[in-house]
Amino acid sequence: MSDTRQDRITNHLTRPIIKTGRAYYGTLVLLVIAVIWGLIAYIVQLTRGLTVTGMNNNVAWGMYITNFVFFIGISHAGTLISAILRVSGAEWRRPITRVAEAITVFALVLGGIQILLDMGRPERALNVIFYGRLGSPLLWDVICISIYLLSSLFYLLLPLIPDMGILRDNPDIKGWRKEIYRLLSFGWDGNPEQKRRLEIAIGIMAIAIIPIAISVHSVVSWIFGMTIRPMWHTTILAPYFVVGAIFSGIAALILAMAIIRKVYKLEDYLKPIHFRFLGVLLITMTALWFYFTISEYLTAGYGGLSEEMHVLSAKLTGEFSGLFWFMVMSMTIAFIALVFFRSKHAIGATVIASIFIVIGMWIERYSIIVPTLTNYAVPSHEVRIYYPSWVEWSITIASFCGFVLLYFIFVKLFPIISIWEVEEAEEALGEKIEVIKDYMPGKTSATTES
Amino acid sequence: MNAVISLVAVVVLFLVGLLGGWAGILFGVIIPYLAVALFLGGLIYRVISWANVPVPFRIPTTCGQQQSLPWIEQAKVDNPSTTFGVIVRMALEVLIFRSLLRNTKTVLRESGKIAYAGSLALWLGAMMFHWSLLVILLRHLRFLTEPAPFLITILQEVDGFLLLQVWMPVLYLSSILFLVGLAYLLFRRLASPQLRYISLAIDYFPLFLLLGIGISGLWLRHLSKTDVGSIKELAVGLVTFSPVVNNTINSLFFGHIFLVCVLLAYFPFSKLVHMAGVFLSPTRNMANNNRAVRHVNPWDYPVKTHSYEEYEDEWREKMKGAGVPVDKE
Amino acid sequence: MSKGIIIAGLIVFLIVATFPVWYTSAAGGSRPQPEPPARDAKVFEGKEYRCVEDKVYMTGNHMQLLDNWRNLVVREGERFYTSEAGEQYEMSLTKTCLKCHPERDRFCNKCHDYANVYPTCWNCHVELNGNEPKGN
Amino acid sequence: MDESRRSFLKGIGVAAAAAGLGCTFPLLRALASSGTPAAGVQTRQLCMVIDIEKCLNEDLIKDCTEACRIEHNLPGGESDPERQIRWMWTQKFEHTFPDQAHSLTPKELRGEQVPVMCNHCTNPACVKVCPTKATWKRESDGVVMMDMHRCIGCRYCVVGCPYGARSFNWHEPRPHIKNIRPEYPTRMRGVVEKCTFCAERLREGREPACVEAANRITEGAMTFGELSDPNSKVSALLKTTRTISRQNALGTGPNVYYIV
Repeated sequence: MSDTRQDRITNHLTRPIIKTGRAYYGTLVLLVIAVIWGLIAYIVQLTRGLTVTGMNNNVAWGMYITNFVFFIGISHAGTLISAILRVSGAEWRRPITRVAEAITVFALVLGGIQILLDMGRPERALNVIFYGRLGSPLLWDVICISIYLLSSLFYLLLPLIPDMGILRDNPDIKGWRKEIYRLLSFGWDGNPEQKRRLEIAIGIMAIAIIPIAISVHSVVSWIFGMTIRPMWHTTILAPYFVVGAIFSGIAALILAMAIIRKVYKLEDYLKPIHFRFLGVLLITMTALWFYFTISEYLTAGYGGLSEEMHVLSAKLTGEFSGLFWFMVMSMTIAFIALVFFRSKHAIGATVIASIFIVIGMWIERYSIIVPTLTNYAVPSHEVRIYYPSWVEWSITIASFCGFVLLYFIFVKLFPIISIWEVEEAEEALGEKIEVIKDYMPGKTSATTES
Repeated sequence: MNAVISLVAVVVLFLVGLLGGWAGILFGVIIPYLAVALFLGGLIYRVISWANVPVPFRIPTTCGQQQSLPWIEQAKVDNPSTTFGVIVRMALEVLIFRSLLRNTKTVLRESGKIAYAGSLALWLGAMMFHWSLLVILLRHLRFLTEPAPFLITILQEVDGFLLLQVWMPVLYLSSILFLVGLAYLLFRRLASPQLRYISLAIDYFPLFLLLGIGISGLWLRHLSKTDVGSIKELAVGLVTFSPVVNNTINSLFFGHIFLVCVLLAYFPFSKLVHMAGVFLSPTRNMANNNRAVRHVNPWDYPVKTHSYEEYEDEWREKMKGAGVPVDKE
Repeated sequence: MSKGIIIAGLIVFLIVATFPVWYTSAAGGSRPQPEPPARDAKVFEGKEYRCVEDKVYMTGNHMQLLDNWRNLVVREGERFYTSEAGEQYEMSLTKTCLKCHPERDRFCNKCHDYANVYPTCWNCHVELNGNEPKGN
Repeated sequence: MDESRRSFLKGIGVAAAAAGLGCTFPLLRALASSGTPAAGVQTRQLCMVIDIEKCLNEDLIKDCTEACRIEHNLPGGESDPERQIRWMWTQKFEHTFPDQAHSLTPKELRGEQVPVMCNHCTNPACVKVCPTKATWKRESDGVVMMDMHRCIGCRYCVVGCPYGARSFNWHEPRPHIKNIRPEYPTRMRGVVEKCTFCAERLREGREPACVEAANRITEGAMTFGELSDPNSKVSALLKTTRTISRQNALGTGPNVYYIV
């Protein structure tokens, strides 16, 4: 491995951190404006109460909870995918793990905020800790999401350490940034002992994070599943949510990768093959999603419990049919794009599919939450459809902009593609070849015998 | 041992303060006035005595590149050459304790290598303690002012907002941060053998004193409550020089206030005076403009000089006679 | 640093440090006295005239007492409070406390305003003679 | 992966599994104990029996709901019916008892307004889900209570209750109350509220306001008493008459019964 190659990679990947273009500031200003607008909307909500939303005593949860479920879903992009790829030793993961892990942390932050936004008396939030009822699924969420946030933050920071060392030693970086890098590099000098420990730590985290991530989305689904509401109270809900989460997570990851690749001209790192591989994963998840959806709706529809039929018919033919079929159509388009166009236009097809999937999954969350609430188990009055108010729209848009904003700041401070992991790829390649040789007939080595 | 001495000293002082329940005038009026007088007088005395110390040289021993040729980038904050730069550097030091951010921990690795790792703990503890102390001081203005300024009320509400309805009356976030910060600063001294070795009783004393003040204050607010109206009457009386001591105030209050008085009186004569000292720290309050501006050493005595001009004036004729070229004819 | 700046700094410090002195002297507020309770209140018929607990205790601890009452009444379903003196009172802000102190402006707020505390009791609880949704 | 690391990871796995299992037990216990009283323990349970036929009277219904409204300072005049604060309200028979109504439901019941309120369930769905114990089943009398001081306004109980018995204060309620009765507090914006069987009256040994108002017009329209007491009026009534309750199949164990 030559130093020049290493230097080239380092230079390439640290360039976005060192050089800041005008477009960056322009976008930053736009995002900040959107977030401030959302804050204003929230202040309106704080001073006038949740009356400024479109919710009512029937549809007591609306857009905020939809966003919550959606963001928590997106969060699975990261950590879970990068952890699975790490554990399974998929070499092609190297340039995409950081992109994914950052999504996780920021999506979780925004997801958690959604719950606070939804509360009638947010200043009492700590009551959940001081007087918590362990039997409430909401408390399971508080616990699981906190653990997930902490561990995914840790999982993001661990592989950052060597990169922080690289940036710390970069002569072009000065001032407060250098101090951040110095602090976050934790005295990294790249000696073998440090490397060994880091590998162990990352290995443990990668394994630990998988059950944590799955528990998180199961618990999110159980907020709904544990109630005795039609179409919520089903055993399929937890796996359905987990599948949906990984599904939307991969789509979000593909979108983030495509944007970063374009903006920072990292075509040499995020190659079509990465999109193609993620596309395969996405096809699997689309198929799974269809399977779960059909299973869920067929069971409910065939059984024909009158309460469930209320909700089901509202979705299939009634007041929510537009949304529902738009969702189905989005997923179908995504599936077609992935299956038929992925091999020729890897990036184009996966990106288009991802756009449809992200939108479709947001609608899916919405059409799980709202129709069940709209169609009472015991309808006591005329059905009224919930429409989000301008405050909810503003806060929602601001939340998405806030997510992008956090990501934006992250990209400016930290290398979005793990420098050391990419640099290490060639060394790893040698090991891989040895391992593959072991599979082959006619050769026995010490490792296979032991 | 040093820690125990300080702890005992603070406990004794607190017990002395409890006597205020019986001698309200002494502990509620006379001692507070004396303490404030000592605090203000002592601080002024210290600052003026520092101001009288001559500064022989500008001290450029700071990090970062000093101002030099135009194509060499100057570290404008670390090594400022203008007053504005000095103000920025000083503000960062006073407000966010920038130099503590440079705190590093030296670790001897198993491999025999020495590594320097950043250590944020001291900075965090110090920030927590100092900032919450400021908030707590400002919050206490509600006792010292009548009517309390609007901003103090807002501060008080915001401080309580995050932990609202946790306790009755509302627990303030700053109270908790204050005690946690202090506890860390104390723990730090006790936990590390090196730090314990260099810590004297006077290092522990202020920590215990502040902890005592914090705990007695929290106790007074939440557990053993007293008539707040009477306390405010006393406080307002003190600042308007017409003090009234009500007998409805309990002893714990006097314990609290006596420790505060001790702190105030002790302040100018201890390491705590860094509050004023930080502004006079020569490596922080001077611009490094040695190359641009002449700095006259105040210790310089008038040296008797004899310039070439004078020399020539004196010897011109003789020089001309000898054929030596001269500047002026 | 030049002496001029140091002197100026000291003066600024002195002005800030003595803020309570000049501010309070200028504003000049004095301690308001809460109005004594109404003596004809029915709760005390046949009993010696006094509050649930003694005055010194109440000035310091009324918020704790009310909080306990609230918990006992709402959460435990209890109704009566036995005071230190052994007398029984109904645990109710409206039915017990407000009988003697009917208006918050004449009683509660006197001290609360002075001590600069603004509890949220009146957001929900109502004074006996009015339903003015005022602040505090 | 070397051997020591592998065994280390294995150890971690075993420990995590053990910790997970260990956590499950208290969780399950908390779950199981959240609603149902332990077997063999006779807890007090108040209940109400409503005679639907006697309640088919507009004046009676109006008096009942008005009594409740005045008693508890409920805000009125809300233009949006879905945002009204309701402790007691009426709804059509076939909506109230969807499992009882059919296409030939007698004319005198079809479309008629039946008074409904919180069922003070034996196994309340709202109590299970509340994250702060702001709503709980009071052991002393089985009333499902609300603590407005503790409610964080997450509305999980609103979503969890299958009877629609819970209302959220979307806006400041005070301006919408005509005459505030000072004996009872109003609520703060952002909290959930519902019928408490008039807990404040029960404390004084009085019957709920709606029962009092209903019986003033038709004696026996509503009967209130102790279900757990075999000698109470309600026990006698439940033993001798045919009664139904709302959505019994949901397993919530509603304690408001209706004589058809």
